[in-house]
Amino acid sequence: MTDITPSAPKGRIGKIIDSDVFYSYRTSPVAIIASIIATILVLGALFAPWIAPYDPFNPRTLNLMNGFTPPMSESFTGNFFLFGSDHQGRDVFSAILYGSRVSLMVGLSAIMFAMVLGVSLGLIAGYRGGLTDTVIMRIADVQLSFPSILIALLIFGVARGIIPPSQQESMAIFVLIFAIGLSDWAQFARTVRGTTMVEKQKDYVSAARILGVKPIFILIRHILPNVVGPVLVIATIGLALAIIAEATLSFLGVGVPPTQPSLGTLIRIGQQFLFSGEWWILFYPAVTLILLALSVNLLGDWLRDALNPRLR
Amino acid sequence: MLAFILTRLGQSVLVMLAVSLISFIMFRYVGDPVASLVSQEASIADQEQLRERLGLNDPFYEQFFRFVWNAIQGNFGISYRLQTPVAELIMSRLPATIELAMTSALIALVFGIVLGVFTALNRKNPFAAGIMAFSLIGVSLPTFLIGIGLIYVFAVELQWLPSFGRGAVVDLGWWRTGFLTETGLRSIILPAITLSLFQLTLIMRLVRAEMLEVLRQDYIKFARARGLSKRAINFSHALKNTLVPVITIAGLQLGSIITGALITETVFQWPGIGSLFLSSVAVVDVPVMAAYLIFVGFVFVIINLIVDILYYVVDPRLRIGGTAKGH
Amino acid sequence: MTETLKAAPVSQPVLSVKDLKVVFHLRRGDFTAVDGISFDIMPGEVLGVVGESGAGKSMTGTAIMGLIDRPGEVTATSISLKGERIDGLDEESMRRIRGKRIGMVFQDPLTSLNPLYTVGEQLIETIRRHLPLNEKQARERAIELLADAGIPDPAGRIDSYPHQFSGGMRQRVVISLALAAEPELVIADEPTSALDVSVQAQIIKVLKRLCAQRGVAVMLITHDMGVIAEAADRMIVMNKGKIVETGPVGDIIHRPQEPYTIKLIEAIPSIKSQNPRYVAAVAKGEVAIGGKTDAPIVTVDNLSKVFDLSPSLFARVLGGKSRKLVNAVNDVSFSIQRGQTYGLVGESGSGKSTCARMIVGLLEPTSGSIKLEGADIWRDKEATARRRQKIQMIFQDPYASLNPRWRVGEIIAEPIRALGISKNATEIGDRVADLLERVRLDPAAMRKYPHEFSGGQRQRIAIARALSSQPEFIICDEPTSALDVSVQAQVLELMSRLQEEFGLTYLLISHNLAVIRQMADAVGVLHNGVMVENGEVEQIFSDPRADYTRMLLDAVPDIAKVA
Amino acid sequence: MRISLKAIVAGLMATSMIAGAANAETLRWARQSDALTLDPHSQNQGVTHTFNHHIYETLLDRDVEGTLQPRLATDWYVKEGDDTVWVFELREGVTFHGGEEFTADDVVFSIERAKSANSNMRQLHADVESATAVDDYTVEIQMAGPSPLYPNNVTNTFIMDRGWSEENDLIEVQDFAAGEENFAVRNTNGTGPYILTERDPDVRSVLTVNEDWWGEAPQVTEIIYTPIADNATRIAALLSGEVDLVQDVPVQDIDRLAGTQGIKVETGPENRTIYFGYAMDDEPLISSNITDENPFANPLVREAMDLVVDRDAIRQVVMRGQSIPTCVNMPPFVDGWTEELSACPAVDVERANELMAEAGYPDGFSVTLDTPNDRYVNDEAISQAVVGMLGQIGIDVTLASRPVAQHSPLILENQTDFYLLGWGVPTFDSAYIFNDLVHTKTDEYGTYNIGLYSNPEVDAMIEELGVMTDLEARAGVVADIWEQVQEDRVFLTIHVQELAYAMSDDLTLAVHPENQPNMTSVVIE
Repeated sequence: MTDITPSAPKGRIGKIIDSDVFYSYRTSPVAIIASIIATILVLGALFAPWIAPYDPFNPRTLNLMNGFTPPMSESFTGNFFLFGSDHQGRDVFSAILYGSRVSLMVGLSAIMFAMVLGVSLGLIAGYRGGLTDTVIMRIADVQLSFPSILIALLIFGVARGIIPPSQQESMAIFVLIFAIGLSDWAQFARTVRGTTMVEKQKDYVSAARILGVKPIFILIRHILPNVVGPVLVIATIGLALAIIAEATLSFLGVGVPPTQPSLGTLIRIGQQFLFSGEWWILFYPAVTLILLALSVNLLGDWLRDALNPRLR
Repeated sequence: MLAFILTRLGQSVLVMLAVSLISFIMFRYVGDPVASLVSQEASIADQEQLRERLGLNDPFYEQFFRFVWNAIQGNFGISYRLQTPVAELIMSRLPATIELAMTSALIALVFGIVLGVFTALNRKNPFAAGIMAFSLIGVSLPTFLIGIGLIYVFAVELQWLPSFGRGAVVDLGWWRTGFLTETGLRSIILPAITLSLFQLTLIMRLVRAEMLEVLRQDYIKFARARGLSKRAINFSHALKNTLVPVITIAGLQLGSIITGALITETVFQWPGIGSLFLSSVAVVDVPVMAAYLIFVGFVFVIINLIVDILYYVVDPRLRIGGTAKGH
Repeated sequence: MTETLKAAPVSQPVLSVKDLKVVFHLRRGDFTAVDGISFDIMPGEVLGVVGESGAGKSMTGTAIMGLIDRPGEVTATSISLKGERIDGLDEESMRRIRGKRIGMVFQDPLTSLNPLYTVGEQLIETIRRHLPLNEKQARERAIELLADAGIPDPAGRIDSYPHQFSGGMRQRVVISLALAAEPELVIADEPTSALDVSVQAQIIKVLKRLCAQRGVAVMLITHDMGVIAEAADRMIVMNKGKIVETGPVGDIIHRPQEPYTIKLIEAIPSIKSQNPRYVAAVAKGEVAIGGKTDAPIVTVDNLSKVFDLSPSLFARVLGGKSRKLVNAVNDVSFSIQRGQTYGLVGESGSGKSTCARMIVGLLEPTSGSIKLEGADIWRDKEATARRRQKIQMIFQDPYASLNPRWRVGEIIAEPIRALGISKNATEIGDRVADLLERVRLDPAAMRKYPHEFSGGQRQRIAIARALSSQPEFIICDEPTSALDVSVQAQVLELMSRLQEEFGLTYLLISHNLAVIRQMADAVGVLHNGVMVENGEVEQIFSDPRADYTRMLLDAVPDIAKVA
Repeated sequence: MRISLKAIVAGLMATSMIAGAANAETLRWARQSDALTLDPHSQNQGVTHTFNHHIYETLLDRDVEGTLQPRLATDWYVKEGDDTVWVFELREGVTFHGGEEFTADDVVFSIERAKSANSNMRQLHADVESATAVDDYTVEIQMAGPSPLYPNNVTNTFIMDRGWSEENDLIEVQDFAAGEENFAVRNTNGTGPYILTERDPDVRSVLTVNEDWWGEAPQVTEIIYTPIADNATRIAALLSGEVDLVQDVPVQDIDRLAGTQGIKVETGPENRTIYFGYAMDDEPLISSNITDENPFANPLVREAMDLVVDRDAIRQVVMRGQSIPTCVNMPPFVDGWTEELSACPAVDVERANELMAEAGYPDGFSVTLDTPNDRYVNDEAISQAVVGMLGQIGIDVTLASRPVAQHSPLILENQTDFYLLGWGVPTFDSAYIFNDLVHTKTDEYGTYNIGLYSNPEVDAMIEELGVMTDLEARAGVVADIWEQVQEDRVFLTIHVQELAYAMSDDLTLAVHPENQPNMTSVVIE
């Protein structure tokens, strides 16, 4: 079809506002609502120390006798807890803010780790081809067929064995990131490999090879920028999955220390009180987790369609 | 075809060996099985003696080769926890897992494909958009929460369905099935839904994306230009082509249904190998854990083989070599 | 043949289009692809519709078939088929017309057929959809159709899958499908563009023959004036959604009236026109153009490339499969004189691109040597370094040869930076600006991205990049085959001028014989990896020695062949 | 897969049999985990013993108050004139499920088997030199020295039939290294009130009443035992009426269950204390910011910790009232327990802070607390609460929470500074506590003396206890040891945990202090 000469406004911001991606955002109510929710949750997590009425991670400020205070009511010591308090007398609202922080930190770091690993391996596999490709992609296949929770569980177990016990708690969060990240790289590798195999056949790569540009620079400077789109989509959806994986691992009893709970840990704790009537301990963290994962997923979904030129 | 399968089998053996090596290395670090084998009163000398007898003090490679050698003969040792041969234990739990996985896979495939096709064909339909958004809930909720939620609603509050186990089972020789009794069928509903939700969402989205891609192909346009009916175009032309790439991903996903039932089985006390594995992890029952991982590797190999064969069946380009290439 | 049909006493046109408009409602406003065109096709007539990309010619065909999808909208005063209105019909009624009364042939036979069904299944499905035949009768008819389309052993091949046919055979299947239900009109949208020259000619013949036999009218849409000249009775020239000129083919090609048509026809090179430089040389009396006065800049000796497409060792041992080796280039030798253009001609699969990739250092030869100024570029380290600077390449697809994520300035500067010619940012900037000017682009272009340019402009950017390392030798691999003829003419003109300006040597690879004749001083003809003929351009074009070259020259649809 | 019609019919019949047997006397019993094995001497583990008590029997057992009761032995006493020999007189007319008669020879065989190398019960019979059958119904057990409390050790040692065992090659206990399954793991032949009719480990076991049992016929005639690991699922199963009796009821669900129509909850203390231990040697801690000394070695610090831990708050909030706060590391069932020892100091944060300053840690210090999270009632939550309380005196505690399978090896290797542990006392005697927890760590003693407390005087007294026969004098020594232990604050004891059984309200079953309820005692209304 003909290229339509765009009468696009100039200027960087103007270009962004005029871009197709932004247009598809403006016209998608789902994307707008999802991004608003995600932004609120991320900001809440980011500014938790300033927003949260209490510091749930500081055991000194807790009073056990405040435990199980229902939402919107006064506790034993006369404190007011918006979403009630949990079994340790922690303010559930503050715990959610701080917990989202942990969850997001773990999720983002894990997905970054998976991304770096998966993208690098995918680039190498796609570019080198041959045996390198077979080996890497075979590992990725095996990896994909192993449930990620199982892999994370095993890594967690191994880490428990390797790291000296006295450092295990401080290392726990890194182990978690590593474990979730390592169980997630294959998706990136597969996609990036596919795109790389297409891109490396393109003549702009040949043009660089003619000049004797080293493969590593071709990968980084030429091919990498062209795989960003699909990688971004996987990363977004992967983020939601990583947050949920963290919650599931918490349910299985491996994860961050209960004194510094993530959303998943809060849910694990809360689900013990499902039948005993203290519904708020489970309900609010669960709703927060769902909202977070759902909004991130919806954004990823929208991004996938927006970045696909053929769907526009 | 045969050569291809043999090649794949060769690769699979390597995969299995790698899996067993990795799992073996891992188990050295997950904990001390002796601690859970002995009683509260056991003296340190007694513990050391047990460790020696179990061969836990042998060099690593010796333990590994012993393990592989025994595994080849189908002997995975004795479960530390339940004291029964692991192979027997796994075989007795396998039917439960396979029945659950197959039911879930069926739900995921049927609903995934139907909804995927529906949403692809009605891209701008608000109802389809609703399905798309709603389906995301399936991947936005941790499995354990879905399971507990379903139990709370359908077992505790409504008391419609059982909350745990697989009901009455019928013994068919070496296979114990829950499909032949009413309680068995009722018991499988909640866990199967819980387990299938995630895969359902994935398959549905995959089918939708692939279908949209296929619908843009020239042969679809040409089929329209030939005046074929909408049904023929959508289902016999577009859907069949959609399914080719879906097979791989769906195959791998179904593999992970069988192996990923860990959480679901635990929540519903489903007596499959997933819950067996998790109870074994808790007490470092190494023989069971190792056998489970080998099993997972085995499932992977089988699923891959099936996927490859399906590819051959579905796609004539692989089945029949081209007589002419290019123009 | 066409004469007799034209004389047939049918006054009613098969298709009558009045004031057809196709508008796409896009978010930046409406885009009119077809802007109120009207035309008729008479029974048995072959109407050629020609135009450059974006002229709206394909859109016209698609609109008649009712296959325009959202956000496109078709409006017309009327479209009638044998006097019956077919515009504004509902989808179901339209479906009964498609395939039944109007058949359609698309450009790419590779993608037009569903890969998962045999050609028989697809034929029978179409036949039974439109004709009251049972499975067996439909199959017989399908075999007949395939036989008519010139497929050997149709009864045996009917159960084959599309991938088992070659491109030309596949297009015959597509034509059979279009004719399966005895339509009154066939719309052929670029039916030969994806095919090799020799196959192209056969397909045009088949299409013409089948339509003539059945008295079917044809709307032949193409960008290739040669094809129109060969096949059509009457033609329409379209530009920007409008009809520019219409009339009998011979009239328009020989006596175009409109300025657009005049320019278009001027731009089309013909294999019948002699090489301008040769003509100039003859005029000056220097007939010995390209005489081996200099030492050649590049010498290729006994070059061979074997691709190993064997199954894995494992499969060979276990499955008893044999090795599969493909001789892509087989013992090819030629040399290129400094300052000249060497043309390499051949159909797809002839090995011409493989040769180019070996010369430029992308692919290692299996045997033979490539010498740059006497030094072997694959064995001599120092020659390799020299090659990087002295040999550059221009690629076929201007969309794929520029990294979409890089700014034009960075793209052109890449060779300068990679080869370490300059490290000074201002100096590089100046050079890039200078290069852009030389390829007739605004230096401000360096801050833009490739997607902001048209195909011709991109090819200029690619040329600027090739020039930026100040090479002496440039390999042009089908540099204009993705471009419209008028743009092709401009690019070729630019290349000639730069050749003079910088004293460049070109290796021009093309399947287009007319382009080669116009540009090259010496020519090599490749067929299945073997050099069948090698010599000076006019000698080869005027007096081909090899049968293959002769066949090629005869097959080319060319405007000079018009009656 | 080919299934013959016959197989299906047979299968259907099997199910209908299971379904048909369900009647008013069937008890569907769920708890967290399954018996690990049915081999009576292979595992010394509570859940396993509880299950096996229904099939096999012991010479003696304990009632719900913890007092010894005759079972297969009708009388037991130290042999007159030789205080190293215990005499057990056996019940007559008892038969095994297989029909074999129960005699003294079976007891001798069983004790020898329990003492053998692969047995997990061997520690309890370490002092036995030999067992001899004097006649068919009298057994004499020769001890290495005077062992006044030996009968306490036989309450979980089940009696097997010698003939059946020899026939099935059961002389040895399950040997893991051999890689073969012992016949006794899944097959039983006891004298107990129930006969095993179906066994699917981890899934479901069915016991039917033994019509020939010597005792009073139990009301429950069939037991369907289903382990359900997940707490929520287990409670849901009771709420939805799929099971009748649930053991291991989470404390937070007691109120809800008790308030539910048709369900009632029985609670009672378990014979187990929950306590914190700390490193008491002079080596610096591994996880502290104080790297040159061990703050826990300072008695003032230990006193401060004792003062700041609010056991009542833990009882009220964490345990929902289901615990008995105590400050001595001994359940009230144990000999030597007194109310004075058990009494706790009032919480006094101010004083505790003064003590910390006095000890030289006005700003506190940091340390890691290792806690299991799947072993004791709300173990992790207790630790978490204590973390908050210690925070008030500046002790900055990092909580490391692990499954018991990882927690146990960790503390056994002394890789901990501060840990939570629960200690059950199956012999109901203080010596059991002293031997393992208080005596200096050696090959024989102090296996669980994780804090490496060492007091030679106490050690001497503990060793003396083992051979004392004068029970009164012995009680004096026990009291002396406890006094020293309390003074040195060897343990930071929290409470005795309470157990809860939830059941359909037409049932009555009292909580057993060893958490070993026997379904023979279930009363159905």
